[in-house]
Amino acid sequence: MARLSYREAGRLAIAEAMRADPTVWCLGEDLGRGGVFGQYAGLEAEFGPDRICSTPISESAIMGAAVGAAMAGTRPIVEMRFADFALCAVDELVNQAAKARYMFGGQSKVPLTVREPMGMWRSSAAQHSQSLEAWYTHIPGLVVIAPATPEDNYALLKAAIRNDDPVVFMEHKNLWDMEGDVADDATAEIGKARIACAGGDCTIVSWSAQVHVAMQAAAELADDGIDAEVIDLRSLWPWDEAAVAASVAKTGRLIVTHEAVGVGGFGGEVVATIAERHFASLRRPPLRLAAPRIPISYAPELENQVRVTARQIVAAVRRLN
Amino acid sequence: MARLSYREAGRLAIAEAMRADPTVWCLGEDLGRGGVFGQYAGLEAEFGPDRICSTPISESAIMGAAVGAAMAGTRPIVEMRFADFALCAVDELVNQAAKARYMFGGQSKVPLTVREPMGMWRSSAAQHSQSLEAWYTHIPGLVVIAPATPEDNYALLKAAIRNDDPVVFMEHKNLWDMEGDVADDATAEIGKARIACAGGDCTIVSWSAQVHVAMQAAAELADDGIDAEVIDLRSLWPWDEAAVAASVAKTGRLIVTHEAVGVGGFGGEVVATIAERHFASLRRPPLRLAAPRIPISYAPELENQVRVTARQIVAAVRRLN
Amino acid sequence: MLRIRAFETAAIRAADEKLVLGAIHPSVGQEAVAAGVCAPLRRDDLLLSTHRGHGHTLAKGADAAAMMRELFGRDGGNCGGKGGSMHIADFSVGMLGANGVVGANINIAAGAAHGVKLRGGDQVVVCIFGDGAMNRGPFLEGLNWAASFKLPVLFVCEDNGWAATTSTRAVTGGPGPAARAEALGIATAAVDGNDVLAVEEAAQALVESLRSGGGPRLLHARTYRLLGHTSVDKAAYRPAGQAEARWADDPIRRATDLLLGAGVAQNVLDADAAAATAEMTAAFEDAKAAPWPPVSAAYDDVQDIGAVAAPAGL
Amino acid sequence: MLRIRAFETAAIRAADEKLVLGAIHPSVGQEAVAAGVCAPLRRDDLLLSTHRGHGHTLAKGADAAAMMRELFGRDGGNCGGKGGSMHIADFSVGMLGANGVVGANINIAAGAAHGVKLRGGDQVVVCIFGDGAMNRGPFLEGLNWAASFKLPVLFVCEDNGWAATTSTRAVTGGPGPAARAEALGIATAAVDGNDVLAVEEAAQALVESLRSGGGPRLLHARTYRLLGHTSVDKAAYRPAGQAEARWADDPIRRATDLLLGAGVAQNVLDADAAAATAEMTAAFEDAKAAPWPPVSAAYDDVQDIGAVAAPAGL
Ligand SMILES: Cc1ncc(C[n+]2csc(CCOP(=O)(O)OP(=O)(O)O)c2C)c(N)n1
Ligand SMILES: Cc1ncc(C[n+]2csc(CCOP(=O)(O)OP(=O)(O)O)c2C)c(N)n1
Ligand SMILES: [Mg+2]
Ligand SMILES: [Mg+2]
Repeated sequence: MARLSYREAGRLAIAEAMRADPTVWCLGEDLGRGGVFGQYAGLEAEFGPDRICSTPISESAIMGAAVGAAMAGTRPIVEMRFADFALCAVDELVNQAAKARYMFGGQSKVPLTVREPMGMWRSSAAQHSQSLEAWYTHIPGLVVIAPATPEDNYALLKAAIRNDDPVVFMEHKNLWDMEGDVADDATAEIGKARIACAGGDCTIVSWSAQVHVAMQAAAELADDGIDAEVIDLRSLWPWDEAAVAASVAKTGRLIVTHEAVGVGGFGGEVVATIAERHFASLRRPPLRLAAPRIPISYAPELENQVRVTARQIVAAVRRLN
Repeated sequence: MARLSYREAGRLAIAEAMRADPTVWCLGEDLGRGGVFGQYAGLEAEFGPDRICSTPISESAIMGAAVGAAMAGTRPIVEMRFADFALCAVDELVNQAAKARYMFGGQSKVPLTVREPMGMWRSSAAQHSQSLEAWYTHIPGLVVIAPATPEDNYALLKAAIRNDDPVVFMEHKNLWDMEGDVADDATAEIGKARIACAGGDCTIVSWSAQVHVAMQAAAELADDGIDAEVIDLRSLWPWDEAAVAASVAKTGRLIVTHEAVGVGGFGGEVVATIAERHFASLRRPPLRLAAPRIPISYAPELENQVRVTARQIVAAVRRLN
Repeated sequence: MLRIRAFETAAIRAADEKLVLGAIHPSVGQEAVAAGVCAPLRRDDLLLSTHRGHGHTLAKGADAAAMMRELFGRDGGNCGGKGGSMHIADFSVGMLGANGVVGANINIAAGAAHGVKLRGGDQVVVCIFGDGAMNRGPFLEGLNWAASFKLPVLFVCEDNGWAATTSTRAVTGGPGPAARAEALGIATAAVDGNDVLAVEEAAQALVESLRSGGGPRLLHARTYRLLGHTSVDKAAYRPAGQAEARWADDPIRRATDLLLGAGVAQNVLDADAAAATAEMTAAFEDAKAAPWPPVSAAYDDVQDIGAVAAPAGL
Repeated sequence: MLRIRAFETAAIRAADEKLVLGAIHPSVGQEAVAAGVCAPLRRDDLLLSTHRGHGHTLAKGADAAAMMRELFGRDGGNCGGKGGSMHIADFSVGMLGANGVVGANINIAAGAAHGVKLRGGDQVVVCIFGDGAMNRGPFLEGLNWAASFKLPVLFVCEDNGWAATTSTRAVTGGPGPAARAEALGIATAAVDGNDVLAVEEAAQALVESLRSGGGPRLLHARTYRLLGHTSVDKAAYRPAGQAEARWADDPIRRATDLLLGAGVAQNVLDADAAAATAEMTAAFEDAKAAPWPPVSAAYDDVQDIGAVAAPAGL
C-alpha cells in the first residue's frame, strides 16, 4: 500500500508494465522531459529514449505508427497530450486501430493504450478542455476507460496495457495531483463499476472527475438523511449495466452526471439502457446532469456554466426524493 | 413540381444556391467529373472550375481551407466523398469550424456545408460504410442534417447552405437513386420533423435511409390493424423533441431505429430525452433498434447483421402493443 | 506479373458477373512495380499496401485462391470474407493489409518498422502508395517519422499519373514524391515502373541498404493505370488515345519481348501464361463454389473485452 | 517591438499574479518576426497566428488594452473573454486568430487566401507558424493546396529552435522548412529573424510578389525563444548557457544598437520604451479593473440554429 497521486499511480503502472514486458513502450511529444503533466517523469532515465520515445508534433503519425508497431509485435502506449489533439488522429484510431482486427479476419490484434488527458482544467478554453468519451464508446473495437482515483488509474492502466485491443484511456487533467491509497498490485476488472458510496435512496452514476462532485453531493444529502448511492463506472465500454440496474432496482431513481456535453453524451446511453431494459425499476423519471451544448469558455464564470455542481445534483436528488 | 432522384435534388439545390449567390462554391475530390456519386454532374460546366473546385486528396486541407474561406466571406460546400474520410479532418471540423465563432467572441461566423455521404451500400466494408451522425450532435456549434427523401435533400440542402454556421449534411449513399416529387421551391425548416405516416398506436422515430425501413414496417403493421406513426427527424441537431413528445403522448410507445451502432448512437439521446422529460407518456418501456456494436463486414450476410430490418421493427412493435 | 494479370482478369470478370461484391481497383499495367519491389523481400519482411493491392499481395506470396475467395466474400478468404478487396491482407506472408483510406498505410508502415527496430529484428518494411497519396498529411508525418528514427522502411510511390478521375499533376505542387522525400531527409531513387528488371534491381539495392541500417528510402516508380479507377470505371475522362498509346508500354509485353530477345522460346512463355490463367480460373471456380462464411463470424474478432454476443440461434 | 516586449512583460507579471488565467506563451526574443512581417501589410490583409501570437496580433494592429482584457478573461477583451491568449483574434484588423492546435492555422490560411481569390480581392494572407508545426500533416496539405491553386499566401516559419521542451532538430528529417516548401513548389526566402529590418525587407518583397499574383511564398525566419515554452516553464532542459548567449542577439537590443548607430539619440529611444511600458502598464491596470463578462455570454455565439437557451435568470 502506498499513498500516490493520480499522476504517480499512472506512472507506476507504466513502469511496472515496462519492467515486466520489454515490448511495452511509450510514444508522444516531450516524453523525455516527463510529458506535459509530468506523468512520464523519470521514465526515460530508467528505460531509455527508445522505449520512452519523444516524437515530433505529428499526432497522425504517433497514432498511426503505434498501430503498425502493435501489428509488429509491440505494445505501444500512445500519449495524445490533450484529448483534444487526438482529433488530429481520428482516422488512425477509428478507421485503422479499431477495425484492423476485424477487417483482416482476426489475423492481427492491435494492442494499443491511448492516453488522452481530458476535461476542464482552469481556463484552458475550447480547444484544451473537451470530454469526448462518448465518441469512443460508439466505435466497435475500442475499450474506453475513465478512472476517477489514483488506485483505479494504477489498476486500470495496467489492465489496459495488458489488453490485446485498443483502449482509449482518459485521465482527467484536474485529477493529476489528487492523492489516494494504492494497494500493492491492486487490480481492477475492466467493465466493473465501483460503488463509491452505498445508499438506498437514489442512484447517481458518474465517472472520471465528476465522481468526486457526485460524492460531495452525496455527503450533503446524507446530512439531510438522503442516502445516495454513487456508482463510478470507471469504464464506459464495457460498462457495468448490472451494477447500475441493481442499484436502480433498489432506489427507483437514476441520475447520471458527467462533465461532457449532455447532448450525445454517454449519459444518454446509460439512461436509455435503463429505461429500455429496467423500466419497471424506475419510480421517477431518470435524469441527466451534464454540460449544456456550448463550447468551453476561458473566463471562469463562463467556463463554470458547463460545470455541473454538487449543488445542482443535490437539488435534483431532492426533487426526485 | 418535378420528379427527381435524391442525387438530382441535391444537385439542384446546389445549382440554385450558386446561381443566387456568387460566394457559394464547392470543393472536394473529383468534383469536376461530377463527384464520386455523380452528385455534382454538370456543375463544372455551368459554374467553372474555380467554383466547382477539384482538389488534391487532402481531407484536412479541404475542411481547413473551407474554414478559412468561410472566414474570408465565401460559403463553401465541402465534399467529403465518404463520411468515413471525414475522420481525416476532425480537428478542422470540430476544433476549428465548430468553435471559431464562439472562441473569437462572435467576430466571425463560419458558414460551411459539409456533405458526408454515409451509411451502408452493398459490401463497402468497415471503412466505407459508417454512420457517425451521433458524434456531430455532441459538438456545440454544429448543425446535423440527415435527409431521407429527394424533396428533403433539396429543401434541407438549400437551408444548410443558407445557414451561417457549419452544417454536417449527411446524405445516405443507398438513396442516391431514389426518386420522389420535389415541389418547386420546396422549403424545410431545420429542426422540424416530418410525420412520414400518422398513427396512434406506436411512435417510430428514425432518420435517413432507415425511415424507409420503418415505413415498410408501418405498412406491414397496418395490415394487422396496428397504426404506427413514423417520424422522420430529418435533422438531428436541432431535433424535434416536441413532435416526438406529442406523438408519444398519443401512443404511449416509443421505438427509435437507426442504422448506426446503437451504443453511443443518437437513439440514446432521443430515448433518454423522452424518458427524462415525458416519462409519464411512456406506457411501455422505450426501445432502440440499431446496429450491434461490431464493425461492418464485406460478406453480405455478415453485413446484414448490422441492418435493422422491417421485420424486426414489426416484431418489436407487436411486443409493445 | 502473369499471375497478377491473370488474377485481375478473373476478378474483373467476377465483378462483371456480380460475384465480386464491392468495388475493386485493378492494377493492370502496374504489375512490374508489385513484382519488382517484392522480388528481393523475404517472407518475414513486411508490406503495407493500398486499395489497389491485389498485385502487391500476390507478389508478397499470398495464396491466390484465398484472395479470390476474399473478393467473393466467401469462407476461406484471407480475411474470412470480412474485408474484401480493399482490406486484403495475409499476415502469414508479412502482408499487413491493403487500406481503404488513401495514405493511411504510410504511418502504419513507419510504425511497423519502428516495432521491428525496437524488437531488434532485421526485417524491412515496404510501403506502397499511389501518387495521389503524396498530397495527404501522412506522407509528411510518416516519412519524417521514418527519417527521424532511421527506420528500415522502403516507401514506394507507385505513380500511375491518376488519382481516381483527376490527373494528379493538376493538384500537386512541386516536382513530385522524390523531391518531397529528399526534403524530409530521405534518399530516393527513381525507376521506370514498367520495366520489371529495373524495378527489381532498384528495390534490391534499396532493401540491402535498409537491411544494413541505412535508414528509410523512397523509390519513385512511374507507371500507368491502363484501366479505370475501379472495374466499372470506363475512364472516359482521359485524353483521347492516352491509354491506347500506353498499352504499347504494357510491362508484361515488355518483359515478354525481353525474354524472347534473351532467347526464351515463345512456347515456354505461352505455357507460363497458360499456367497463370489456369491457376486463376481455378481460383475463380473455387471461390464461386465456396460456402459463405458462417453468419456468426460477424461477431468474432471485434475485441476481447467488451465484445457483444451474437444473437441467440446464430 | 518595444510594444510587444512591454505587452508580454506585463502579461507575464499578470500571469504570475494569477490575473491571466490560462497558459500564455511569450514570444520574448521573437518580436522582430512579428514586427517585420506585419510591417508591409495593409489593414485588410489577413493574418493567421499560433498559440504564441501576442506579438503577431499587436503588430497587425490590434488594440493592446482589448488584448490584455482578453488575457484577463474580462469584458471588452477582443473575444469577450471567451478565448484567452491562445485564441486571441481581432477580425477588425484582419487578424483571424491564434490557434491552440499546432499547424491548424496553415490550412485555414490557405483557405482564407482561396476565399480572397474567389472574391477577386487583392489582399494577401500571412500565416505564421513555428518550426514544430512543420512536422504536422497540414504543413504538406496546406502548402500543396496554396501552390496548386496559386494563392496569395505568405507562410512564415518562425523557427525558434524549440517545440515545447524538445529541440525541433532532433525530431525533424531533412534540411528544414524551406526545403520542404520548395519540394511543394513554393519559392522561399530565409532571413535572420532577429534582424527586424531584414525581416521587413524580405517580407516586403514577398508580399509584393504575392500581391501581383505570384503565388504563395515561404519565409524562413530563424530566431530564438528566450524564455520558456509557457510563462511558468523555466526551460531547464536547454543546454547550459544557450539562452544566456542568445540574449546577446535580442532583436530589440540589435534594433536599438542600429538606431543608435544611425544617430538616433538615446533619450528618444528611452522615451519610446517608456511610452510602450506606460501603454502596457495602463492596459494591465485597465484589464485588472475591468468587469467580468456577463455570464449569459457563455450562451451567445454558439450557433444561430440549434442554440441552447441560457438558463432562466441568467
Ligand atoms: C482519405 C481518402 N480520401 C479519398 C479516398 C477515395 N479514393 C480512393 S482511391 C483514390 C485515388 C487514389 O489515387 P492514388 O493514390 O494515386 O492511387 P491509385 O488509385 O492511382 O492507385 C481516392 C481519391 C480515400 N479512399 N481515402
Ligand atoms: C496538434 C497539437 N499537438 C500538440 C500541441 C501542444 N503544443 C503546444 S505548443 C507546442 C510546441 C510548438 O512548437 P512550435 O510549432 O515550434 O511553436 P513554438 O511554441 O516554438 O512557438 C506543442 C507541442 C498542440 N497545441 N497541438
Ligand atoms: Mg495514382
Ligand atoms: Mg518552435
